[in-house]
Amino acid sequence: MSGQGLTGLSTLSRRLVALGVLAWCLITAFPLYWVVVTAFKTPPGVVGGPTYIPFVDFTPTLQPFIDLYQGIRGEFFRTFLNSTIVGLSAAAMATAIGAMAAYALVRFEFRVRLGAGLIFFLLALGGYLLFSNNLGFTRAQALLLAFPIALVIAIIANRLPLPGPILGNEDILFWFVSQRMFPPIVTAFALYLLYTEIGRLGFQLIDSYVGLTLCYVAFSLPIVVWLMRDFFEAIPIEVEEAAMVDNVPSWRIFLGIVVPMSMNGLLATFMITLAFVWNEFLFALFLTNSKWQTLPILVAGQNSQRGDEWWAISAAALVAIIPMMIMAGLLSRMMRSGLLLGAIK
Amino acid sequence: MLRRTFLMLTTSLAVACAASQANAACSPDYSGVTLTVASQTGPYIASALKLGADEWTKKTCGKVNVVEFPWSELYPKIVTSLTASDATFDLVSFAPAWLPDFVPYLSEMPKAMQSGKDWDDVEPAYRERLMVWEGKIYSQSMDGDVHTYTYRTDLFSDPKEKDAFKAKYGYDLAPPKTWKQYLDIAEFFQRPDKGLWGTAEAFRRGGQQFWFFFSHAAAYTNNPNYPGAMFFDPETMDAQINNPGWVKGLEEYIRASKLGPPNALNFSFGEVNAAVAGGQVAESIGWGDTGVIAADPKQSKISGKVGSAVLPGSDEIWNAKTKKWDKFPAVLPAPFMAFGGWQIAVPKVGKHQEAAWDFVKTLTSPEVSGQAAITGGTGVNPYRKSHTANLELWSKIFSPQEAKEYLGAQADSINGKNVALDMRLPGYFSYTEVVEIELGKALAGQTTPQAALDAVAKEWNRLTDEFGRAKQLAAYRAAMGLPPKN
Amino acid sequence: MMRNDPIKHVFIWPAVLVVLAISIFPLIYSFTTSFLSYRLIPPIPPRVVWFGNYVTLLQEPRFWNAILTTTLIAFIAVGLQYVIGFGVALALNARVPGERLFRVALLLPMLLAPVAVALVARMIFNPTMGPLNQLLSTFGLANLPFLTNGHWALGCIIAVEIWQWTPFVILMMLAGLQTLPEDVYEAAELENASAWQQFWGITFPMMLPISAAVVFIRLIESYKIMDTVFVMTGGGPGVDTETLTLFAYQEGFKKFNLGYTSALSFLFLIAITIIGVTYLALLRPHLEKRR
Amino acid sequence: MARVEIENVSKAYGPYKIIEGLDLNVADEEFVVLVGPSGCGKTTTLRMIAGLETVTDGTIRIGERDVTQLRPGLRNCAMVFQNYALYPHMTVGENIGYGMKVRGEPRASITKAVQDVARVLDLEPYLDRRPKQLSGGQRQRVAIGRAIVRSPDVFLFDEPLSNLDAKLRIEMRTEIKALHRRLAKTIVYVTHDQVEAMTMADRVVVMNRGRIEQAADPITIYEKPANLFVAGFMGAPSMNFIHGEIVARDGALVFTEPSGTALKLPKSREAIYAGSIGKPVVLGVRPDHVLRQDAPAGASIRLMVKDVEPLGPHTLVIGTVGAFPFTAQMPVGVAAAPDHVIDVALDLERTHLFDKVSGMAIS
Repeated sequence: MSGQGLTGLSTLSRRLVALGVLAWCLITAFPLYWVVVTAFKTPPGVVGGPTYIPFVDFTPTLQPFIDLYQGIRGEFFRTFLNSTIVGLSAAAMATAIGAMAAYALVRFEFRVRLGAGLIFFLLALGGYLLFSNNLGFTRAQALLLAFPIALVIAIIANRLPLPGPILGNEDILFWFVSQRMFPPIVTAFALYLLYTEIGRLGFQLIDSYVGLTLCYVAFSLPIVVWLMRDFFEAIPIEVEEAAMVDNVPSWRIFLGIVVPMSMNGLLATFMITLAFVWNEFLFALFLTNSKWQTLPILVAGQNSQRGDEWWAISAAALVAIIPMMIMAGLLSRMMRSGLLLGAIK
Repeated sequence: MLRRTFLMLTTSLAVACAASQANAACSPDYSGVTLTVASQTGPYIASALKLGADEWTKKTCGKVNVVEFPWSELYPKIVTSLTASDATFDLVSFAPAWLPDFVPYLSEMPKAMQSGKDWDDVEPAYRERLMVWEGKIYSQSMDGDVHTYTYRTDLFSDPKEKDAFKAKYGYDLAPPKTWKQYLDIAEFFQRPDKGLWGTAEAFRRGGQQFWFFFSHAAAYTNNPNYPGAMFFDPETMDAQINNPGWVKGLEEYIRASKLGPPNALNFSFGEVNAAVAGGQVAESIGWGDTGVIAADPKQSKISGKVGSAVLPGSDEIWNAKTKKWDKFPAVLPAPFMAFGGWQIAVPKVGKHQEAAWDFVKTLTSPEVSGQAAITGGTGVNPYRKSHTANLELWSKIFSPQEAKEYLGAQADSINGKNVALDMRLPGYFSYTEVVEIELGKALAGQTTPQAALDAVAKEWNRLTDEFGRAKQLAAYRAAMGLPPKN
Repeated sequence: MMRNDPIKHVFIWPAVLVVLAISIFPLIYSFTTSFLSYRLIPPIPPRVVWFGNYVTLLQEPRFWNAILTTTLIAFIAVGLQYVIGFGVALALNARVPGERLFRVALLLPMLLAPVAVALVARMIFNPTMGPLNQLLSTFGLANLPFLTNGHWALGCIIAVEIWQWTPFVILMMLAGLQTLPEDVYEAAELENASAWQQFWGITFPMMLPISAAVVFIRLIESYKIMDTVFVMTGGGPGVDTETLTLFAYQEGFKKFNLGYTSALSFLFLIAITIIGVTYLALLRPHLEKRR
Repeated sequence: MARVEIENVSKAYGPYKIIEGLDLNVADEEFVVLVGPSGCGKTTTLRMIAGLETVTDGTIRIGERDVTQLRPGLRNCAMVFQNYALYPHMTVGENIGYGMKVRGEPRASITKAVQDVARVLDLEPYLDRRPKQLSGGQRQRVAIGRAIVRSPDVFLFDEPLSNLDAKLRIEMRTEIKALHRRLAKTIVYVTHDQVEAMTMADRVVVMNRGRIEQAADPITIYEKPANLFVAGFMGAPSMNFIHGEIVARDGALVFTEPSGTALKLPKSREAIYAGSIGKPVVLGVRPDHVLRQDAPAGASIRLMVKDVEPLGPHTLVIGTVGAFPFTAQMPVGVAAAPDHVIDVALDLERTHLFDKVSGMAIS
């Protein structure tokens, strides 16, 4: 424990502080408690006004859950499975490639010329406009043509002595993290269009595992890179140097030494990413329509056209919340052992 | 318990059907076919689709996968899927108002389905108007929607109440003929200290609010002398929504919001039903679901005491052409076909056109839909003559008196001489969004009814110009059942 | 040491490619579309209007209202989150009794789906059937118009934001507090500085960098608020609680006014950038003093 | 044969030159210690040998191979780090055997190698423990063990003992020396501790500001420091420096200091010092270069005592001579007290004289 051990405070103020924290905890816990009890109520039990304690002022029923199980309010089981599959795999992939990128940004030197970046953007934009407007390609074709061409030219251009500033690792990191700043609403729609266009080329991305997971991987990467960079920076470099001297190849240093050493950080990042994907609403809304719907869509849908049916909403919300509750337990244990410290230096 | 009832009914239905058709061959044989239907999140409509799906599966061995979206997402979802020529959905269920936006992407109903006993059984209001677009049939109604009036018979027949009412207002307490009477009754029963309030309507943005407003306004604007002029002038496509008839409707709608439970401003139709079933209000307007839910003893405190009637009307109706009030010898009800009932259609890109239409046939057959109509929670209200004619079907949930009133109100409304059609226009959401916003301001007292509706009219005219006035006018005339201009 | 091994490309390119592929198209697409008048429903062919959409938007009171609403929500919510979060973190760091138990509960809200949280909030805030109403009616304050009056509704949304995201602030601040050196406090203790003086003299200045980061992250995220408002009020009553994202959503996905929406999103991005840059510029002198 | 040859090597970070034109040859089986104050470039030099730092200019050869551009793993060096750099998630056995495992050697031979090393280093009971469960000395032995199994051409040690407590450090010193004898391998060892350098090295290389000040065997370094820096850096307590000049007086060369000290320089070295008459010089006197006798004329200084530190075998008397601090190592029980002035007789035969301008020893 560091510092202010409340030693400067009297017993009274100590108690007041404890009381304040307790109050905040109650505020935090009450809505959750409310969901739990409401999920076991009957419709008249809800409409009749608030009741609080099962068996005391209302008789609990499992009916809302039976309804869920029987699929009266949508395919809960399958949706739950979808959320689990997409969540776990997207979080795992994002953590994996994000960690690789973060490691690269911590340990290797990168130099990108701003000029090359601009060339890429302008060529991609111009190429896209040219191909789609003047040469009669579809949007997807135009993009699929313009993008690699721009990328290749930009990579070549990066080797030329272009004027203008040279961007280093910090700038690349900022570029990654700044992806989070773009309002997701338009990204979602544009992505939807991109996916449908690619779908016309014969590779279905809408409402597919690949499409949804890829999108989540991309939008989780900024968080992963940001968090993992700090974890990796906390690893003493000598350990890696020892391995280098020992003729361990770089990939093996990463997999055999760095990854096990930052396992806790990876786990925490994985869980945070999982929570993000698990709760994500907007992209799921646009990129799925039947087979790969996720839980938030179904939960939001409980707010149906004909008004709120709280017992059902609560049961649905509870199903979506429980895995996150378990994770909160795990995360808080990690937090206690100070493992998240590395994330914020 | 809505769902429990529903469950029991489905199961019994399923068992009965299974017993009779256990060994029936698949006819027509659609085994291996899986139809995907887009729908709103259940139980409403989605469960009706599932009910139909089970039947169809038994008959044809094909499978149906009902995909549910939140109500607010259904329109964008269908639009994006249709405009992307995405063959995800074999069928889409939707609101009639969206039909104009969807038509270019829908396939026409097979001619064979457009005749016969089942076809003629559909109420003309649906068969000849809502299902038609520019002379062609693109969709099939799977639900009938008209606003009706619901009240508590125990209060209305209480001699003490009757006397007190007569003393105060000078006429008998009965289901109201005019909106003024409706408000009088609401005012009379407004007793917050006793947990009783006057009326319940939907007032929440995104909570079916504007249809309730339209119901009020229909009485003053749906003029038989100048048909189809409720929303726009069918000659010029000028917005009519700020004319004196509409303003009067809005004033009364705002007044009604003050004669409801304290949180009425946050009511969507679901809360309206809950308030009625909970015995909190003396009267209410809304779709047919209200009556079915209020009759169900498992979820209602007033079962057995539910009365129904046609919506109130007016003897004065604004004439958009002469810009004057037209006087009528008697009160002329203008039952409003709010929403217009869910419809189901088949996108052109669907891979199983034939099977899809066959499913529609099964789903909307008198037997299957009749079963759905009496099942609370399917959201299906009568839209066939056979639905309202078959009193016996309804005796399962209603007392004879209730059934008579309920079915009478439904049938009379749909067949009413001056039934008011809901607006159907390309760009529907752009039009209704501004209505919702301005209604919210007017209800909150931030602006006057006239100013609010002026703002709506201005935006409507702007939108019409942006979308193309001639195009919109043609569409509007089609929607209102008027012949094309010139 | 920075190594320079060709394998670095293997490490970084997968992430770069994924982000480029998924983000460059939306960027280019919205950028080009923002100069068009382009509606999907009813289908109107695209027409180049250059800055027309931007001009219309800047003259649109609804746009400014959305900016104001979003800013109010973001600043008030983040401000209170910071104050409460810092306070709770300080208390937890001081080993308040029962602190271990609190941690799970304190962490939970930020892991829940905003959609679910907003639905729950609607139950709590129900003016007749909700528990909050019952509590308040014992004080004689029954049936408050929580979600039906513009000001109340804004307050409720802010309350939910605080409820959900204060844990994030607690988490970060707690982690920051644990890195503070103990000896500084011991020295202060010897000089007989009061707890209050210790806080303003030591804790607050030393926590300034992490505070700045936490507030920055929360501000940016708060500006994107959508799910909560969407479920709780749908932007109503009127447009009193309509945020930028919700506005974009209505324009883009209800009215399918694509050009307009793209322009809106670019203005949105510019606004966020301006706020971010101003924020950093204002804080920079304070942060640099600490180095 | 594993000589290490560093030829004209420079290292710069951008405009900052850390090392310039360094030349150093380490003979096969030689134990060379690089010593110097922090920032002198000794660690950088070691890391350049290991390949952990790139060389800006120049050549490094190990054995007969030019390894300048070779990556670390291919240089066949083994390195032991100050903070041990053990793999925390592996047991001691796995730590030692990891390099072999990566190189794909058969499991049996890994086990055998690990066992052998563990026996040599007394690590057998700990093979299944994690580094966290070991003491500092044990961890350092594991790090050394990891280096040994590598059977490298050259061992590189980067301040391996500085995280250990004093007693352990002395033990480990002996162990490493013993190890060197047994393994007979070339060792380059970096430390900032001159005692370590003196006690362990075959040859000490004193570095300062990226340059080698002197490279020689420990005794030479101590007795014949090449310049002021080496003289001052090596030896504890460090050498006393008195600034003054040489004058010829009464037929002898006398070192004079402004406050009046005058020391008669030994006859034997007059020839050497004659060239420095009249130039500013620095007289270097190690604290133990005092005589236990009464001072003869011209061989004593007046020490203004500031402090007396009895150490047991002898007593340090700390004070000033004129303006210059001076520490003298005196017999136990010397009659000295703060604020008194005592006469201290110097063993002038063993003093050093440096040119003040160049800092080089006058010899």
